[in-house]
Amino acid sequence: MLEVALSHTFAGFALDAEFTAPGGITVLFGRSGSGKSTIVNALAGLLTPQAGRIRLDDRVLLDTARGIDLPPHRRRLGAIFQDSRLFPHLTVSQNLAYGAFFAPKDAARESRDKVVEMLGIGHLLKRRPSALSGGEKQRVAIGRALLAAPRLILADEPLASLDEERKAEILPYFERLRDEVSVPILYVSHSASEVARLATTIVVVKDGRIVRKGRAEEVLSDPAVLPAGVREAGAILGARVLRHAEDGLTEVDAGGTVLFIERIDRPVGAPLRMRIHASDVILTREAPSGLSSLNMLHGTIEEVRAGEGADAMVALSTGGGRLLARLTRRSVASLDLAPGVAVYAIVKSVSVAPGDIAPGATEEP
Amino acid sequence: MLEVALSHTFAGFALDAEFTAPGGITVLFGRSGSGKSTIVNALAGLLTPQAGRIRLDDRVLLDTARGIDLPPHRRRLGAIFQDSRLFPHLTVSQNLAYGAFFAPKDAARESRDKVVEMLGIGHLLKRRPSALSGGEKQRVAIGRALLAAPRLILADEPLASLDEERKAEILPYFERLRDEVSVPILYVSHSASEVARLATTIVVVKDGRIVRKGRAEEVLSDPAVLPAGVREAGAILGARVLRHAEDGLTEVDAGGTVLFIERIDRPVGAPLRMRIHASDVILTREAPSGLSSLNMLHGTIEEVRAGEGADAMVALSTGGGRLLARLTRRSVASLDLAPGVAVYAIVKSVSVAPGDIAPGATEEP
Amino acid sequence: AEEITVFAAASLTNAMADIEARYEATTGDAVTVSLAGSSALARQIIEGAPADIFISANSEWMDEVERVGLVEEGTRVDLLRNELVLIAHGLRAPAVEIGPDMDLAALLGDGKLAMALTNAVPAGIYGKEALESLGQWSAVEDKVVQSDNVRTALRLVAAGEAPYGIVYASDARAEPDVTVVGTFPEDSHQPIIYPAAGLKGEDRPAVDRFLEFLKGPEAKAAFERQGFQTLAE
Amino acid sequence: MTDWLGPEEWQAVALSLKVSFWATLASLPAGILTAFALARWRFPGRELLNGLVHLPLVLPPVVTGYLLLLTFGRNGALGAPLAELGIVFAFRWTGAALAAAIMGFPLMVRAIRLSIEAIDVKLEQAGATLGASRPFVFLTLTLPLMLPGILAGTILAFAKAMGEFGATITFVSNIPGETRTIPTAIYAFLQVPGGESAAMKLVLVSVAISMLAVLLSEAIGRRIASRIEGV
Amino acid sequence: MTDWLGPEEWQAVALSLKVSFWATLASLPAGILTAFALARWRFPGRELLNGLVHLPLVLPPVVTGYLLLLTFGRNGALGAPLAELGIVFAFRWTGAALAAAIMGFPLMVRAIRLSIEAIDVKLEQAGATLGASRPFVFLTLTLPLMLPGILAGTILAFAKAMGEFGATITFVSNIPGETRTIPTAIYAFLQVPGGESAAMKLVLVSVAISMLAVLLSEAIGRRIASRIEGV
Ligand SMILES: Nc1ncnc2c1ncn2[C@@H]1O[C@H](COP(=O)(O)OP(=O)(O)OP(=O)(O)O)[C@@H](O)[C@H]1O
Ligand SMILES: Nc1ncnc2c1ncn2[C@@H]1O[C@H](COP(=O)(O)OP(=O)(O)OP(=O)(O)O)[C@@H](O)[C@H]1O
Ligand code: MOO
Ligand SMILES: [Mg+2]
Ligand SMILES: [Mg+2]
Repeated sequence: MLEVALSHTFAGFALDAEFTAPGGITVLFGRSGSGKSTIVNALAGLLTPQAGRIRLDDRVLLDTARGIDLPPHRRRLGAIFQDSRLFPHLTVSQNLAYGAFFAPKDAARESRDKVVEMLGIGHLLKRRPSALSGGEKQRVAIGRALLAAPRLILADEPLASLDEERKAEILPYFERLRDEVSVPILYVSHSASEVARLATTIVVVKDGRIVRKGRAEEVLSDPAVLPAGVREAGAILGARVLRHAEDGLTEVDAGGTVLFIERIDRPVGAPLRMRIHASDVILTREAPSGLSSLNMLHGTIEEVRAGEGADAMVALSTGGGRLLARLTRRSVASLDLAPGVAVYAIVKSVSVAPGDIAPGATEEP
Repeated sequence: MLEVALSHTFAGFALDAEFTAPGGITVLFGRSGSGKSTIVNALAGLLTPQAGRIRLDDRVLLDTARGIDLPPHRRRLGAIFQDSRLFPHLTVSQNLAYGAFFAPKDAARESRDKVVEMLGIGHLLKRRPSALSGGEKQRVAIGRALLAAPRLILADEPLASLDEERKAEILPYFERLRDEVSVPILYVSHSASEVARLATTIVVVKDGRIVRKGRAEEVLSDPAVLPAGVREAGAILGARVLRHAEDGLTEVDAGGTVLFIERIDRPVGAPLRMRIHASDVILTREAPSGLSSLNMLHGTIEEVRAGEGADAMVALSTGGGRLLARLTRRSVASLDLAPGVAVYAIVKSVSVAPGDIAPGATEEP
Repeated sequence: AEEITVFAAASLTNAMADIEARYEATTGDAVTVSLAGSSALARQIIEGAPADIFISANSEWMDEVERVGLVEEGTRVDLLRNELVLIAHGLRAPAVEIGPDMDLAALLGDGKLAMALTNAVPAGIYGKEALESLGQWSAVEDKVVQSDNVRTALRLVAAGEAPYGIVYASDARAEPDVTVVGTFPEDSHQPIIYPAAGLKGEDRPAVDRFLEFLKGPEAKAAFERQGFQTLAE
Repeated sequence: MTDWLGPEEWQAVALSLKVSFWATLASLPAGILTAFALARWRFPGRELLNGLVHLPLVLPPVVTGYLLLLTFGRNGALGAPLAELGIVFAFRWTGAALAAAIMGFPLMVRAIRLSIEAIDVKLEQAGATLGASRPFVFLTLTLPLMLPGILAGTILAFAKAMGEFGATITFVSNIPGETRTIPTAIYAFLQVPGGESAAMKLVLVSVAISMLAVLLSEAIGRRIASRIEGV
Repeated sequence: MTDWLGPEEWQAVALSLKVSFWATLASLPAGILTAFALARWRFPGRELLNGLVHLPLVLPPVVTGYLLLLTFGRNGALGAPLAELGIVFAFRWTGAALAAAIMGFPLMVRAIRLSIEAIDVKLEQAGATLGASRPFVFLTLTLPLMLPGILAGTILAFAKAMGEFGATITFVSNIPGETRTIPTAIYAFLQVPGGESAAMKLVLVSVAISMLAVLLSEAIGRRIASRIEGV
């Protein structure tokens, strides 16, 4: 549990932020120049705010009122910066070793080989940072922070310079950190899809202030806050591979319903987690026919939450788990949707992107 | 017209690329470390490749065989780098003036005020780069390149560090440059949505080689090439604002069909361009009812193109213009879709994101 | 055999090398000679330098050492004497009659007269004194260029930068590119004396031995070979 | 206050200032050029030039002065032809400035070179892509970014010029009002018994001047740094 | 070859090497510390320290030598107590090394300081967030990144030590085998008729040694630069 209260002023910019990060991945979301990096710097101990308190679990990292200000190296927050900040005189391998060297010997840590493989930097180990591409640098920086066995990971737009595929490879690792290793992560991002994908908690920063904070599902269903991100809200369905058809589709079983997704490279019987974006879901009261869409799930509406704008978020329970659908309020009205109503959810198979399929069992039943 | 043929070897990496950029925006798309920045550096004249030719219109910029190698400043390619490379000793305003100072006096150029406003950097003009956030830096770098009145703009992931909203604000400017100013742009990106949005031509780089190049529509309909980008292929519909309903929706007229989109701030009667993502479109042969989706267009199939995987791209003509729909081949088969067949296209209103609504008339009728 | 250290004015470099070798050969003592400007040596002695014998290029610095009480009583002797000469650049410069009647200024024309520092370095001080007593100083004052030591002044004349210079006879002797065109009368300046003395310290026979040797015939010959006149009996 | 030092001493102070100022100023362009060449260019004779630049440090000052005399004296290899053109160093304050400049040159070049080597070439490349030709890139980017080194080099060269003695007196002797700088005046005082206190007064003046120069350069340095590193 | 110079001259060459080596090596830690303090710390007396560091440049070497004599001589303020501890500089080669170290100190400090100021503090911050305490950050990041300046400072100090004359001869005299370095030997030769050619031989030896040192430092510098800037 990270508790943060900071205020600091630059000429022309005032930060006044207070939030808690309960664990998992807390995403600091906000526009360019809103103050995200300033918060990260203050957390890392690189900027002493004019006033503030920072507490991580039972350790006070900063309390300007009480004159406490732990130096960066005693905070043990693994920082991944917007600019990679690799050490130019060290090889990639030495850069990776740097953090690990200072990590307490008994700290739980990832194995170097695993991190190297996951980040795809095995062939770069002997190079120096100047011989790396932008994305390669950032991957090394991520590895360096992970290997320092930090108590909390501070990631300032770590994936901004990575391609979608690489992102898709690394995102699950952050998910794993969130779900398995239980290192809390403060993740700065301006990418709505990363937010939707990763966030346990979302803190929205605007002009140096926190304008919204809360559990991801709540914040994501508020279009006023995340104008560009609303399309990305979604739910996770648990499924199991049924078979690989020869026309390039894979059939999966989501709690009794057969769904079709683009072929994935998982053995038959393997469990899957699929994120289905709320805005990719169309609801209908009668089973439709003659539609190009192949995936249909039967479910019951659990909750209808109208946003502040034209939108509403409908949660329904299906055999595969809880599903979110984003509709217009007008549609909610015209279809007369309300808790308890049985509906069909139509999901286009192709909208289940490979990046949204994570191997492993769902937590949700 | 930019013609490029390059080969260059680093220890452990070989570049061998040949492509032409016919005008408009040519997107170099490829994974981290695939060689995109290396190509950009060679074009800018910052790296002399072991062998190569570069021609821009009738000017030979490089021809290693003939010993021609124009220095960077005589190439006049406005480069926007992955790392902003702002001049630390100059203020933002001086950084902007830098390129403009060297631009030929008679060159067509954007007005400084316009660029400043478009990039939202008016309040930063007196600062030095060290007092800017990551995204702010990058915006200034974009402005600096634009104001140099270049013959071609080289943009190496210019938007990677920007938030979606800011991207949404700047992307149209690149579109305008493409459509109006006729400065050709070579745009490096790993973001499929930027690719889909901007590209006239797409050049796909992989491990230092060009694995695919062609007109954007062609390349985008090939899922094998753009695995993460396929969801982003789309078409542009011309429309006109009909009315703003009080439930937060705006009704528009797309060639006779009424569509509902999230409220936009345009006057009634204003023309619009809306991008509709191919994967957000569901086709049906009979007019459906009882669906949560509000938008339906009637049209006739013009072309069905099966991709290499499980997908197919269906193009249909509607009253509002040509529309693309991405389906599975299985759906194409089961619905028996073929050119000439009349279908209904269902589009979820909310999937028309604000960033995809550009004011101005469509070129397509 | 003992070890002794001699601090000697740098202008004695060649002579001291000669004497050192002969003395060591005859006595078996080991002599270390440190050569520097008299002022530096005197100050070092005053600050406790491990010197047993001091040979100064002028009396003032020996006086200074004596005043501080570092000279062993009864050991100070005036060892050598030098002459002040006027030199000219080149091998065939005509001789100059040095006296109150000479017109040094005319001789110089728009050339320079090279000397050592006229208010600091002995050769310069004596030279200025001589010119003053011969009534020449005010006429040539503006043409004088002063070096940090005599050798530099000599070098200026040798290089032809200055047509004339005032140096010690001992310096002028061996320089091939200059001609001695005249010697300043002995009474035109204070006598140019090189005093030597033993310095306070443990009573050591070798110190006395060396002081005696300096006055002896072998040393005299060595000094004279370098153009010095010997004084001590 | 003017009584505290005699007129001849004040003359030496004024002359030292003049000599040091011009020595520093005049060697700056050559210093920048040499530093740039050593830092950036690969050319035959580069190592030789580099060694040459260090020579005034390596050689005893007297030797440097002597070599200057042989080169720039009236009959010197360069001195004679230059004299035809009316440029005379021998026994002039300009010669003192030349000696001081040469003695300070290695210090100036090294400082500037270090600064050049610390510049991120990518910034200059960015300038080139914006249309700036090499000379312009140099003037607008390289030069401002190497200011810390130029400043450091300047102050080192100035301080060295204030203290230079051996090469100066050997090359241009000691002519009151022309080449009699503070160090030669101090040297003269120290040659005679009892001259220490007069020498110390000049030492104090020299130290005061140099301290002021150092303070000034620090203040300028802070401004430059804050410009480059941010407000 | 050994005939070319007499044994006394070879002795002077060996001594100069020893003195320069130790002068440079021993002043390095102090040089690094001083440069670091001046570059990074704000403390009362900072400007004073900065001025003090420049003093050996500003003062004529004779004055520096004299001050050293007064301070570190047998009867000197520091010399006497140090002698009690068995540390003697007066008229020892260690004193020659001390004089050389002090004369080269301003050059060394400036070069190192410039390098420190060119380091991107953000890298050190990154090191701290990875758990490295200040001393570790210094050792693993700051120090390696300031190597170009350390190298430049070292070579300057070494060259200066090879050429130092005025302060040395004034402080520790010119005692063969103990304090008679190449420059003082050259001086002695130049004091007597016909000594020029012998002096020139020593000048050549000195130049050769320094050229080698400069070449070596360039080679090391290139390695360092290629490490930092990339293969
Ligand atoms: N040293 C400084 N002096 C003055 N203003 C500063 C300074 N550093 C940052 N700022 C300003 O503070 C604000 C917040 O900056 P910050 O770097 O925290 O933004 P950010 O949210 O991380 O943006 P981005 O997404 O572009 O990285 C910006 O408006 C920036 O201009
Ligand atoms: N100086 C160099 N020496 C050796 N290899 C290099 C050097 N510069 C780049 N490379 C390698 O060349 C390849 C291409 O690099 P480049 O910077 O062009 O990639 P990129 O496509 O721009 O990647 P990114 O999206 O991460 O910026 C990479 O594998 C990189 O490691
Ligand atoms: O012998 Mo001296 O003391 O150099 O004039
Ligand atoms: Mg930021
Ligand atoms: Mg790149």
